[in-house]
Amino acid sequence: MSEQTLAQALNGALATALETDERVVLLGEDIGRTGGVFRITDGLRAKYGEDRVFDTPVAESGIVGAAFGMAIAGMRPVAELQFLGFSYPAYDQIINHVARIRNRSNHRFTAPMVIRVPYGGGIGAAEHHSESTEAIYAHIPGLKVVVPSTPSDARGLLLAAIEDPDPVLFLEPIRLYRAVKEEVSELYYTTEIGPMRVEREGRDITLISWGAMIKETRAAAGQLEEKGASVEVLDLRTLSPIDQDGIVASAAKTGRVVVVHEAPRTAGLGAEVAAIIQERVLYSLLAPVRRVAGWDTVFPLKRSEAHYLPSPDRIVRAAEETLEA
Amino acid sequence: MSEQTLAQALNGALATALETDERVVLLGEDIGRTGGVFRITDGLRAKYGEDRVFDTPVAESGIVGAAFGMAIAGMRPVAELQFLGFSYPAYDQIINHVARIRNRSNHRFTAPMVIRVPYGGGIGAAEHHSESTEAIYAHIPGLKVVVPSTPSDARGLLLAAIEDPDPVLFLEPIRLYRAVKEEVSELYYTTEIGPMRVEREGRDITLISWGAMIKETRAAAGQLEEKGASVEVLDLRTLSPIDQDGIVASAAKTGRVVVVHEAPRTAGLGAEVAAIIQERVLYSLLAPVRRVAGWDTVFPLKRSEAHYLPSPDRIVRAAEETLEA
Amino acid sequence: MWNRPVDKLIAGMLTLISPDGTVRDGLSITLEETRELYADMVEARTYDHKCMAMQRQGRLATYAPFEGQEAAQIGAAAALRPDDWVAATYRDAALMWRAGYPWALLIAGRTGDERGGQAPDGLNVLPPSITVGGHMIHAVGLAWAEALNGSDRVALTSFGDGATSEGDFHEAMNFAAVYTTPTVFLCQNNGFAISYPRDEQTRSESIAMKADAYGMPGVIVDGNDVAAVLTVVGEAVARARSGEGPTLIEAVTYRLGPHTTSDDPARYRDEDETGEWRTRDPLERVRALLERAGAWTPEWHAELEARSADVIEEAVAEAEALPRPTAAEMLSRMYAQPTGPLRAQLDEIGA
Amino acid sequence: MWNRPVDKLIAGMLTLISPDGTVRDGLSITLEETRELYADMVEARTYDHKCMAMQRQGRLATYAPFEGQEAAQIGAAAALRPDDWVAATYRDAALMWRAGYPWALLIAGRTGDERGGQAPDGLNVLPPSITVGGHMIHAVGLAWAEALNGSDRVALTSFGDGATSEGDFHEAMNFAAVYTTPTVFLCQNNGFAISYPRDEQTRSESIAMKADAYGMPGVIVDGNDVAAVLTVVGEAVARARSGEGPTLIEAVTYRLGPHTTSDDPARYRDEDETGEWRTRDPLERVRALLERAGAWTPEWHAELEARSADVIEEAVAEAEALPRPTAAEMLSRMYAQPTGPLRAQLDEIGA
Ligand SMILES: Cc1ncc(C[n+]2csc(CCOP(=O)(O)OP(=O)(O)O)c2C)c(N)n1
Ligand SMILES: Cc1ncc(C[n+]2csc(CCOP(=O)(O)OP(=O)(O)O)c2C)c(N)n1
Ligand SMILES: [Mg+2]
Ligand SMILES: [Mg+2]
Repeated sequence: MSEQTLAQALNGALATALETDERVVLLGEDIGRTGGVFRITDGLRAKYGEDRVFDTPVAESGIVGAAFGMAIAGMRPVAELQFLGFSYPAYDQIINHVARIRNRSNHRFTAPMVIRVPYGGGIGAAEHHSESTEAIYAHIPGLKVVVPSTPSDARGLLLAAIEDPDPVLFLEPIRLYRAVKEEVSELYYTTEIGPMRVEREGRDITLISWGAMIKETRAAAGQLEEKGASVEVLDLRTLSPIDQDGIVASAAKTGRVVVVHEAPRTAGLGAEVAAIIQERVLYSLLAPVRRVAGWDTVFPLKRSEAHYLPSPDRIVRAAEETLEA
Repeated sequence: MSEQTLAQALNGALATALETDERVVLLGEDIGRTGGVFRITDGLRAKYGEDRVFDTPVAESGIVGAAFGMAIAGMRPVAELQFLGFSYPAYDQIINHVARIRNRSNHRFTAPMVIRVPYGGGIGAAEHHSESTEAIYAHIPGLKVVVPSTPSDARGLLLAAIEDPDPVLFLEPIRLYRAVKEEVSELYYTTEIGPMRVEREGRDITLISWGAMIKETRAAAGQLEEKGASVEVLDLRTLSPIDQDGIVASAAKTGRVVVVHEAPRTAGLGAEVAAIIQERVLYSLLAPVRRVAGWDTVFPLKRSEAHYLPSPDRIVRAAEETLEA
Repeated sequence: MWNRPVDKLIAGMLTLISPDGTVRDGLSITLEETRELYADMVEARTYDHKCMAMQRQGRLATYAPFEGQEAAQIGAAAALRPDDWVAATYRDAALMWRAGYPWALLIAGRTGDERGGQAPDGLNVLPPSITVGGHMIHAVGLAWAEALNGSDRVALTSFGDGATSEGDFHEAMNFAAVYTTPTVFLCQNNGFAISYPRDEQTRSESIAMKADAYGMPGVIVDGNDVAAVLTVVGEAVARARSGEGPTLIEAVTYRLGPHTTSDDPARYRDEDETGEWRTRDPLERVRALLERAGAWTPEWHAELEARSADVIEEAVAEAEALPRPTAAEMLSRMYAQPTGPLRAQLDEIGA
Repeated sequence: MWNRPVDKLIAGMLTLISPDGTVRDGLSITLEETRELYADMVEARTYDHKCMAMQRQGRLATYAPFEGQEAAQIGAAAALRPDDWVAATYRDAALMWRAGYPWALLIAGRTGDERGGQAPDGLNVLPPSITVGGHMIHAVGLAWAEALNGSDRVALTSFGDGATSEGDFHEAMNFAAVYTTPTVFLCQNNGFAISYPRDEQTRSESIAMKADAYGMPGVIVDGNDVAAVLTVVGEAVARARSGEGPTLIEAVTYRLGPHTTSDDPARYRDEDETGEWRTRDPLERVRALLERAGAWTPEWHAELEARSADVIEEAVAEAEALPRPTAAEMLSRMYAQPTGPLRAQLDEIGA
C-alpha cells in the first residue's frame, strides 16, 4: 500500500500489466519519450523497452486500428489518445471495427484492447481539450466504457480492462489526475467492470455521477447533509454496461434522484439513467429525475468554464427542488 | 402537385434548390454519373452541370471537410454520404469543425450546409448499411438533425435544411424511399425544422417515432385502434433540436407513452424522450414511458433482421402493457 | 472509352504471360503449378457466376462479383503461407478462398448470416471488410504483433483503387513504414470505385508510386497475369518475412461485371471498354499458354468446370443448411459474456 | 543530436539568404521590403515572448510559441493578398497576424475567450485550428468555392510535420489535386510533433515529395529564410491564382521553444540541437544582410523593439479589457437563433 494520486495509480497499473503479461504493449502519441501529456506512462518506456511502449505518428485512426490488429493477433494493446476531443478521427475504427469483430466473426476473432483517453474539463484547457462525449461511446454495442474517479478504482478498473476479453474505452478524468490521493495496493487486483460504487449511503435522495463530477457531487452531498438530508451518492464508474440494477435499487430506496454530468444535457447519458429509473420504478419516484449537466453548447474556453460546468451549488439547488417536490 | 415517392420528393427538392439558389452545389460518392446508390440525385448532373454536381473520391472526411470550406466561403453545399455507417470517418469533421465554427468564431464564420445520409435498416443490406446512430449526432451542439418520413416533409424539410443558416444532418430512411407515395407540391416551400408532426391524434396513448419506424408505429396504432384504444402518433421528424414542448403536451394529454426507434435501446434517443417527459410531466404519467427499440447489438445481417427490428407486434404489446399499467 | 491512365500503366508494369498466352522472360513457375492456378481460377469463376445467379434468385443479399480479377486474387493468395494473415474486402472471395476460407462460409456471409464470418480455427483470414479503407491498418497491427512476437508470419491486405483515397490508407501505409511491419499492401486497381474512374480518384500517375510518400517500395504488375502477380506478391512476402518491411503492389486489372448486383455499369462506362478488357481475360491467357504447351484440352477444362460446379453446389447446400439464426445468438455475440443490459434483453425475448 | 534528415534536406532546399546573411542568386526583393519583413519578424517575436511571459503569470491559458519559425510564417503571409483565405494552427499567430488578424484577438483567444476567434469583418482568416490535421481540407473547400465563383482568391493552409500523418492531410491533398483547387499547402516542418521527431513521423525523405503521390508539385524551402519562403509561397500563390492548382511547400524550420507552455523539451531533445538551430535564427540572418547593406543599426533595432512592445502592450490591454463573457453569450453562439432546448436553458440560467 502507498498513497497515490489517480495518475500514479494508473501509471502503476500499466507497469503491473507490462510486468505480469508479456502480451501487453502501449502505444500512443508522445507516451514513450515524454510519458504522455499527462505523464501517465512516465518511465515505462525506459523500464520496459522500446518494443513494449511505442511513440506513434499523429494519427488516431491509425493508433486504434493498429492496436486492433495487434489485439486480434493475440496481444493486449493499451492505446492512448491524447484527449477525448481527438478520439473522433478514430471513431470509425472504434464503432465499425473494434466493437464489431466479435460479432461479425461469431466469436472467432476478438479485440481485447484498451483505449485510454483523458477526458473532461475544469482545467481551462484549449478548445477540444475538455470533451465529455461518453454518451456517443456508451451507445456503441460491443464496446465497454469505464471511468474511474478514485485511485484504487483506477488501478483495479484499468487492470480489469486490460484483462477483459472485449474492448474497453477507459476514460480518465483529467481534473482528478492529481486532485485525489488514496492508499492503493501494489498487488495485482481488479475491480469488476459493470457494478457501480456506492460512494456514500443515504435515504432521502440519490445523486448519481461519474468522473470528475464526483467531486462536485460529493461537495453538494456534504452541503445537503449539513442541511439535514440523508444523501446517497453513486459513482457509476462503468458507463457501459450500465449498472441498471444498482441504479434502480437506489432510486427505489430514496425515490428522488439527481444525475450529474459534464456533457451537454440533451442525449447525454443522464437521459439513459432517467429513462431506466422511470421505466423500472416509476411508482417509487417521489419527484422527477433531474439532470444537472453541461448546457447544450460546445465546452467553452477558460473564461466561460465556470458558466458551463455543474457546480456544487447547481447540484444542491436541483437536489433541494427534488427533495421539495 | 404530383404523386411522388420520398425519393422523388428529395430529387425534386434538390432540383428546386439548384434551380433557385446558385450557391447550391452537390457533392458525394457516385452522385453525379449514376445519381447515387439510391438515385436521389438522378439526372441532376446532366441538368445542372458538372460544376454544380460533383462525384468525389472515396473519402468521407474529405467530402464533409471540403463542403464545410465551401459553406464558409458562402456556398450552400449539400453533401451526400452513401450510408450512415460510412459517416463515421467524417465524425471528427462534423463534431469538431462543422458544428463548431459559429461558436468558435462568435458568429463570424458559419456553415450553412447539409449532409444527406441514407439511414436505417429493413432491406437486408450488407454490414454497416443499416445503421441508425442518430443519437450520436443529436448529442452534438451546433448541429441540427432532421429525418423526414413522408414525401411532402422530405421536400419541405430538405429545402428548409438548405436554407438553414446552420449545418443540418439530413437522414433519409432507406426503407421509405420508394415505399410511400403522396401528392407533393412542386412549388418552393419549406417545413420548419424543429416542430414534430402529429401523424394521428388520440387520447389514450402516445406513440412517438421517426424515420422508417413510423411505418411500424402506424401499423401498431391501427391494430390498437381496432382493439378500441385512441392512439396519438407523433413523428418527431426533427431530432435536434428536439420538440420538447410538443412531446410533453402529448404525454400530458394521454399519460401513456411508447417511444419506438431502430437504434439500440441503451443511450438511444428514446432515452432523451423518456427523460424529458418524466422531467416535465411526471405526475401526469399513468405508466412508465416504454422504449421499443433495437436490441443492444450491432444491426444484424439479413437473416436476423426480423429479430432486431421493432415490429408492429412488439409495439402493440408494449402499448398494451402501458395501457394496462 | 478506354481508361487512359491504365493504358499508360500497362506499358510499365510486369507481365510474364501476355494476353495471347506467350511467355515473357522471368516466368519461373512450373507447368503443373500453372495448371493448378488455372484450375483455381476456373473454380473461383464458377463461384462468382453461381453467386450472381443466386442473388438474382433472391437467395443471396447484395453480391460484389470479381470476374476479371481472378488472377490478381488467386495469384496473391498463392504467394502466402497457410498461417499468414489476410485482411481483404467484399470483392475478395477468390483471394480469401485460395487462402483457406471455405466457399460455404463465404456464401453463408452473403446470405446474411454472421456465422459466415467465422473462419475455421487456425485460419488467419479476417471476415471481409465492408467499409472501404478501414481494414488496411488492421493488417499493419497484425503484422506488427507477429514481428514483436518473433514469428515470421506476414499480413496481406487487399483493397481497391477507391480505397486509396481514404485517410485510413495513408495512416496504414505510414504506420507500416514507420514500424517496418511485415505487411503486403495489394491494391487491385480495377479502374473504378463504383462509378468513379481511377483517373479522377487521384491525379498520381500510378497508385504504386504513392509508396514513395512513405519511403516504401511500390510495384506495379499486370493484375490479369496470375504468374506475374504470384511473383510480385511472392517477392513482397519474402521481403516482409525477412524483416525488410512493407511493400505496396498495384495490380492493374478490371472488373468485368457490375460493382455489385445493385449496380448498373451502363450508367458510367462503355461496352467497348469492357470488351477491350475481355481480350485481357486472366483465364484465357493461361489457357492459351497451357494449350500451346499441350497441357490444356477441352476435356480437361470441362472436367474442371464440372468439378467446380459440384464443389460450389456442395458449398451452397452447406451454407443454406445452416439453421436459421436465433435472436439469442444475435444478442450473445456482442461480448464474451452478455452484459447486464443484454441479459435483461435476452430475458425480454424469452431466451 | 542533430536531426539527421533535416541535414540532408538543407542541402536540397531553396535558400536565398544564408545563415550568415550573404545573399544567394535569385533574391529579388528590395532592401526596403527586406527591412519591412525584418520589422514584422521583430514584432512577431515580441508578441511571442510576451505571451510566454503572460502565460507564466497565469494571464493566458496554454500557449504554443513560434520562436524560430518567424520567417516561415511572415514570409508566407507576405505572399498573400488581403482577401485570400488562411486556415492555420495554434502555432501560427505570426502568420495570421501578418495576414491581417489583430494581435488583440489572438491574445483574447489565448485568455480563453471565444471572441478571439471572431476575425474582423472582411478578413478571411479562420480561427486557428486546435485539432491537428482537420483544417487543411477546409482550405480546399474554401479555394474550390472561390474558383467556382470565378474569383481569383486563393486559400493557404499552414500545418506542421506531425499533421502530415493524419488521414485528413491525405484527403485534403487528394481533393485539392483532383479538383485543381487554388490551395497552397504550407508545412512548417519544425522537426517535431511535440516530442516525436520528424524522421520517425514518416520514412519519406522529405515532406515535399509527398506531393508526387497526388500529382501535385512539391517544393522544399529553407523555412528560416524569409525571402526564400516569400518567393516560394509567392510562386505557389501565383500558380493557384492563375488556375494551375495546388502546391505543397515544405518549409524546413525549427521550434526553438517548447511545444507549448506545458511541455518540457529536455525530455526529448538535446540542448546542442537547439543551439545548432539558434545559429540559423531567421531574424539574425536578415539582420546580418541589412547591416552589411548599411540598412541596419542598433538604434533602428531598438526603435523596432520599443515600438513592437508598445503595440503588443496595447493589444494585451485591449484583450484584457474585454468584459467577462456571460453564460447567455455562450448559449447564444451555437446557432443563428437559439433552438427550443437552448431557449429553455437560457431561461434556466435566468438570461
Ligand atoms: C467508408 C466507406 N465509404 C463508402 C462505401 C461505399 N462503397 C462501397 S464499395 C465503394 C467503392 C470502392 O472502390 P474500390 O476501393 O476501387 O474497390 P472495388 O469496389 O472497385 O473493388 C464504395 C464507395 C463503403 N463501403 N465504405
Ligand atoms: C487530432 C489531434 N490529435 C492530437 C492532438 C494533440 N497535439 C497537439 S499539437 C500535436 C503535435 C503536432 O505536431 P506538428 O503537426 O508537427 O505541429 P507543431 O506543433 O510542431 O507546430 C499534437 C499531437 C491534436 N491537437 N489534434
Ligand atoms: Mg476499384
Ligand atoms: Mg512540428
